[in-house]
Amino acid sequence: MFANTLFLLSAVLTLAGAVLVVYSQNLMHACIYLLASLFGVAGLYACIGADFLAATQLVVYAGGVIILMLFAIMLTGGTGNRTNKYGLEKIPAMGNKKTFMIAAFAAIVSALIVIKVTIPVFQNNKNLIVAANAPTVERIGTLLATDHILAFEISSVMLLGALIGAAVISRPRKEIHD
Amino acid sequence: MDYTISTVAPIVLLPFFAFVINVFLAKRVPLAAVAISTLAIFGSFICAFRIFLDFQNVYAVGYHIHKVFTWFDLSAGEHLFKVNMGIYIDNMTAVMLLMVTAVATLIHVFSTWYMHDDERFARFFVYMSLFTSAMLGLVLSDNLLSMFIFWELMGFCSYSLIGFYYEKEGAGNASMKAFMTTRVGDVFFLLGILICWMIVGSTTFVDIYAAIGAGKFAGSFNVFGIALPIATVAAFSVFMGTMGKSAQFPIHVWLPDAMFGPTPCSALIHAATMVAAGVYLSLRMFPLMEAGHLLTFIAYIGAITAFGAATIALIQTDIKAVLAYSTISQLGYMVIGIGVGSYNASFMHLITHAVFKACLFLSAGSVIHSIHCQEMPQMGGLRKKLPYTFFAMLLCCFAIAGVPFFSGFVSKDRILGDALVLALENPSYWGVAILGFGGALLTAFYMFRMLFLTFFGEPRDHHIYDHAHEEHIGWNSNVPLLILSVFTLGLFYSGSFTGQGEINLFGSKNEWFSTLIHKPEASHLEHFAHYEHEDFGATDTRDKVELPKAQYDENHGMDEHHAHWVHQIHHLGAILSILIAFSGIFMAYLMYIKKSVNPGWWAETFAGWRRALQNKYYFDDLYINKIIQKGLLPFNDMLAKFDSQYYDKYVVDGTAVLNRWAFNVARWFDNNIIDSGMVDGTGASVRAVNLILRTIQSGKIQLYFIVLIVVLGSYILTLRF
Amino acid sequence: MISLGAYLGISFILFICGIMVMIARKNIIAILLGIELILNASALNFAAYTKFVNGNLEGHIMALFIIITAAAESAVGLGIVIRFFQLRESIHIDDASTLQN
Amino acid sequence: MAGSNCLLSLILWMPIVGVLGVLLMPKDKTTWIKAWALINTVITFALTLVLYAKFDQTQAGMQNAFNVSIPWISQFNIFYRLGVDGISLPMVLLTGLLFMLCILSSWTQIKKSIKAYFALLLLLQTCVFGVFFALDFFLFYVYWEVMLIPMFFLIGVWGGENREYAAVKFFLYTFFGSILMLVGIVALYFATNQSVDSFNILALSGGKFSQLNVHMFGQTLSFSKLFFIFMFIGFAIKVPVFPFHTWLPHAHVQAPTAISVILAGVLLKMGTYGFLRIAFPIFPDSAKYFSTAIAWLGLINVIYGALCAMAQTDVKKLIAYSSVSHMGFVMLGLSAMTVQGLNGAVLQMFNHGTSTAMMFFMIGLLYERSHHRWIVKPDGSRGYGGLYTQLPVYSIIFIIGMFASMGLPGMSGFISEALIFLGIYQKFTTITVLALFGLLIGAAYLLWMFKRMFFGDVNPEIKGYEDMTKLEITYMIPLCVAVILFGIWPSPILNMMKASVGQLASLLATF
Repeated sequence: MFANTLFLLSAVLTLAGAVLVVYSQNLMHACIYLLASLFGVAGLYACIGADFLAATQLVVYAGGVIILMLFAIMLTGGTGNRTNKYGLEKIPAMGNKKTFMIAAFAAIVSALIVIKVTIPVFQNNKNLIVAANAPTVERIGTLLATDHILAFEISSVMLLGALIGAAVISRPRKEIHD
Repeated sequence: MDYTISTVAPIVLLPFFAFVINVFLAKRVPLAAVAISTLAIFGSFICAFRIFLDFQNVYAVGYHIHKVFTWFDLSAGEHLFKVNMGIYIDNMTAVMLLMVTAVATLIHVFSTWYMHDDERFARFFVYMSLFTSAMLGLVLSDNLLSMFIFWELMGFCSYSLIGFYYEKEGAGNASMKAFMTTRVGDVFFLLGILICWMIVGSTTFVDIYAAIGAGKFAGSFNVFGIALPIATVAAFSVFMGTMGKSAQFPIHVWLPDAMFGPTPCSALIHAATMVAAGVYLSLRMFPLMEAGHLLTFIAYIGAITAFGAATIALIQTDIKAVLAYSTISQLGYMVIGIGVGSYNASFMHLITHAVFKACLFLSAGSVIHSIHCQEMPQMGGLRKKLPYTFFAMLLCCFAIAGVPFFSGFVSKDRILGDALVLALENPSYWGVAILGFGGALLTAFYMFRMLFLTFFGEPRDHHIYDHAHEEHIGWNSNVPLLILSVFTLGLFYSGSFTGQGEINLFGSKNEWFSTLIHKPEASHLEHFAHYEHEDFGATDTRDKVELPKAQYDENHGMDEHHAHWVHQIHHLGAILSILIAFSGIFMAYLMYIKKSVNPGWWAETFAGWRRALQNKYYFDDLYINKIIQKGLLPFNDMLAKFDSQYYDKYVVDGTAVLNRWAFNVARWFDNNIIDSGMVDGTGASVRAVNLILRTIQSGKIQLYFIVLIVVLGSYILTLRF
Repeated sequence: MISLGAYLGISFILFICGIMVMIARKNIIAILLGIELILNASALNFAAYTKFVNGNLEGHIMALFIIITAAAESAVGLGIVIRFFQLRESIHIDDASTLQN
Repeated sequence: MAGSNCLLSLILWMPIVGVLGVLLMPKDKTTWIKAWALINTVITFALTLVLYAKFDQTQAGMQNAFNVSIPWISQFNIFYRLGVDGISLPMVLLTGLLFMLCILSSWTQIKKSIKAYFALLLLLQTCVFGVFFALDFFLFYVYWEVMLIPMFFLIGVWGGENREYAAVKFFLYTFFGSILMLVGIVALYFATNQSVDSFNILALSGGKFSQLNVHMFGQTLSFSKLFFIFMFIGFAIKVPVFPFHTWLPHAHVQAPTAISVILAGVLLKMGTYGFLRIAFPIFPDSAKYFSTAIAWLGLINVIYGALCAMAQTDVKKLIAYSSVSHMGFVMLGLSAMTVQGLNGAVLQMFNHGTSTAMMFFMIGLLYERSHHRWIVKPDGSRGYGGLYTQLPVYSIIFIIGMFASMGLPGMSGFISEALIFLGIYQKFTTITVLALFGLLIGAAYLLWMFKRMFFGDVNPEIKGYEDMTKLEITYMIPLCVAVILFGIWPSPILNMMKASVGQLASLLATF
């Protein structure tokens, strides 16, 4: 009962958020809807006993990525629609009818792909095993430190690289401003 | 007396025929229409009074008269399905009929004075007749379906009467709000009816009681894969009907706005009868509420309503608004009564409240009519100008505040006493008891605040005061008020003055109310199973058995020891109520007569809360601005836009466009490929490939992505797993 | 109610929404939002397969790496966006169609 | 009874006599034409009342006293078969009544090519009667198709500003459905080995095709399911059921008042009548199989139609969407397949016919005065406002129609809706709970519309509107009486249909 309710709420949150990200015409709102959707995904993780994942999802996405996004939006001039000195739109429109038509086409094609790929999953797994819920943190820790140590290290190096890279790239350089 | 078509049906049919006749008469002969309406309701009163005497003098508790006739019959072949209508009269019905007809008669009489300047004088009576017939039909109903029919008819009358002054912009909003808000409850009520109909096979109370006794309501109910116990769902659905009609939190928002209607209709519909119909329904379905284990919920809804509405009433300046919120609050007490199992007292409060609230509204109407103003800060000192109105209102304020010897004390105190008893037995009810007593304090305060502001002190607006008409005694202006105000004495409802058995004037035998009305205990429900349908016709086919007349049971069916304890607690509660009532009155006195306590100080100290009160706890804002304006309407616009501009335009008309493309392609094929394509195909193809490749290498990342998807898609889609 | 089908369905819709956002928007930041949706969809799939198909925790690990990658991607991506904005005063995706300056 | 045998043919061909009469009259004698058409429809309505009087209410199924069966194209076993039972009789009465009232309402509203208009209207009446009487599948199809022609011209010539588009859309949409139905007819013809009864609707019914398979595209499909879907789409377009509803707002908004009334009052019912007469009895097993899907579609109709109606600012479009919503209730009742549900559905067909006809008439009257239909004009100002003060009689009749349409207890809509809910509740609890909210939204959009149009101070634009004339009141009274009378006392209609509906329910219950 509780799990069902949680699942329903999270699913609705996720889907509504995702759909609103598509629907919203305001970048700032889209970002907030994305946050809602990510919260929903965390809830969905929680429903299937992925406690560590849920926590990570919340911390990394809600605490990190979305904040970053919001900063980026604000640093690039908020959501106002103005023209820059080249006569280009500073903050371009969030797509129009034409782009949405194209997007719908692409979405249909990719939907077909996903459906095609997913159908065997259902055909081959008629009676699925449902693993019991158990705390995962310890086991994930063990796995990360043993089996997946290489990937773990590489990802840490990658994060470091990303950190430095981001800082270097976005560093303001005066000489460009003419 | 015999219960046949000719003796019972006139109660409903007299006002109904008055309505039908007046629809045609109202325009042409307004005065005749008014007379017909008023006489019709008086006729109903006579019939109802006969039934009441019969029940009061002859029958036992638990005796009921139930007669049915076929409304329509769908039986065909082996399918049997029949819908019956009928009348169900027991003690509660008899009392209720008497109250409704009596109050309605007095209000009709008063309206002949109050409305006679109005250009739609007769039309008002058309609606009033329809309303009273619907209300009486509801009271006489033997089943939930006909109850629902009359219930909605009353909703319609209420809609029309709130929108009576339809030129005003607010009237339209208020009437629509009232109809829609109660409709929310009604939808649930209809669901409850459907559940009962499915489980019981009919909707008559008798069959439902029997089914509850036989335990047919066990089992569960699946919606969206969630299993809910069926009795709880049914009870909750029916109770939602009560919440809508009786303006319980959180769908109480319509009642204050309903005051847009003329004052006599506010008195009849939005104070005395229609709003009480919700409570009446819950009392009728009490066994279901009990079977659904919903009583705690009900008690808390009632307590929140009683207290919350009382707090809002504290700062209202419009005299009708104060009365409106006090109505919500008092209805909350009745609902508390249901929730704490205080069946008898809850029903008694319904009756006493109907009397004193009708009187209060009529008095307010009298004030408004004489000074043409509703704002209390502009009144003051009217005591000298309107002595009779003042007297009536004073008695009513005593009654509603719960001063001993008045009816409000008798009934409300029993409810609160029972709440206290229950709280001592079951700690989860403490909230109910505390909110109930708190609400009582506030009630005493705001009612006397209203009284003092209106009638005492110096006139604050001399222009209004000087133009006020002097009041003279008149059969249709203030005699109805005085009659009603006499019946605010507790003595008419209980042989003792206080309802506690402390001071017995006529001996305990005269506790007619407690004797007549008994809670339908679960163990008694079985006897409804051995019941046969009697035809409602020209003759009475009942077995004329003489049942022993009901006797007053001092212990209310409890054992000696427990009853003693309960009595003790009741005494405690009574003392507490009296203290609370007097302290509320005293506080009002200090603030508004003696002026030794400055109300402004309180307003400033609790400024935040005051703002919340002024906005009625933001419910209107939430429902109208947030949910409807921001949620529902944009959603509808989106759907409509989807329907006409996307679905219709692209999908449906798109097929036509496809068709056009198809023949364009065919024509193109014919012209270009067959005609000229074959000739200079080579050069053109090279140019075409060139063009395509150049377009693809545009540097636009989204295009790359689409190409990626398409290629990947065509690859994967051709794979066979 | 909590079933593999439900999870795959949700992740499917998330994915499609992501694709829609990625292609329909002309705003680079919005496109990044779409990418986040797609990454979440795949991570959700991994977690769901862990629960409903084999039960070992490889899926969780994979989802974890996806989250890490997403974080890194958004950091670098947004850095580029801000830089691009400084250069061109625009974050229109079609303004980024030349690879020279 | 010798006379009874030709009664159905008499009713059926009476309007054709009217058409011939209209065609013979000179073009400029408009009053003669109108009077002739009126007399004709009055006689037709009187004949339907005779039919009602002679109808045996206890007999289930087709009434032998009225049956007609004459060979028409004997090479293909096509007969001229007519019959009437409890399901078609209410529709026949409704048709007779509404066409009579429509002639009255067109009396002053139609200004151009009066002769052609009345001829087409009477031709339409014959086709509608034909659909309700026909017992031969081919005959049914012929009437069903021929009906499109007068309808196309009536919308396309006498309609509003965007009439050609609406007419073409209506025509093509319905035609698409008819073609699917034709495929079904041909399939049935071959499935019965081209025997004598291959077009006899009565002989086909009873679930004879439940075991049959059909091979298509290398797959083996159930004959019954495949062709049920074909028939379903054919009829669903007419109802209209959700994905096929978009012709309706256009057609209703563009059509002249009388045609909107006919369209909403009678033509929509032909779709649901098709389910009751053809799709359900011939393929009861598939009907049962798809009942959940039908119920969900009905629910979508109810909610979606109501929500769309709420967003409309054109009052005629609002009522058009409300028809979508109300026909959703009929679909819900059909999907229940219980006695209560089916009775409720047929009753709702009748009641919706009266109440929605009333609404369209009233809006037509308003349009005659104001020449626009905006509740809120496109520039944001209000289109009406304060009509209650300006037009008191009009307002009262409008209120009656509105509350009947809303399903206020005591009005006709309530009983049918309650029966439908009772029927559907036994089968689909969740759908019932959701559909109940359709009632809520239904009240909301109507009251909101009413509030914006009728309450408040008088809009200066509406000053000078005249209240209803005697003629207008005259033709609204029968409908007022019908919605109130059948709300209080539904037995006349229910007694007519209950035997036949009970028979259908029993048939469906065996699968």
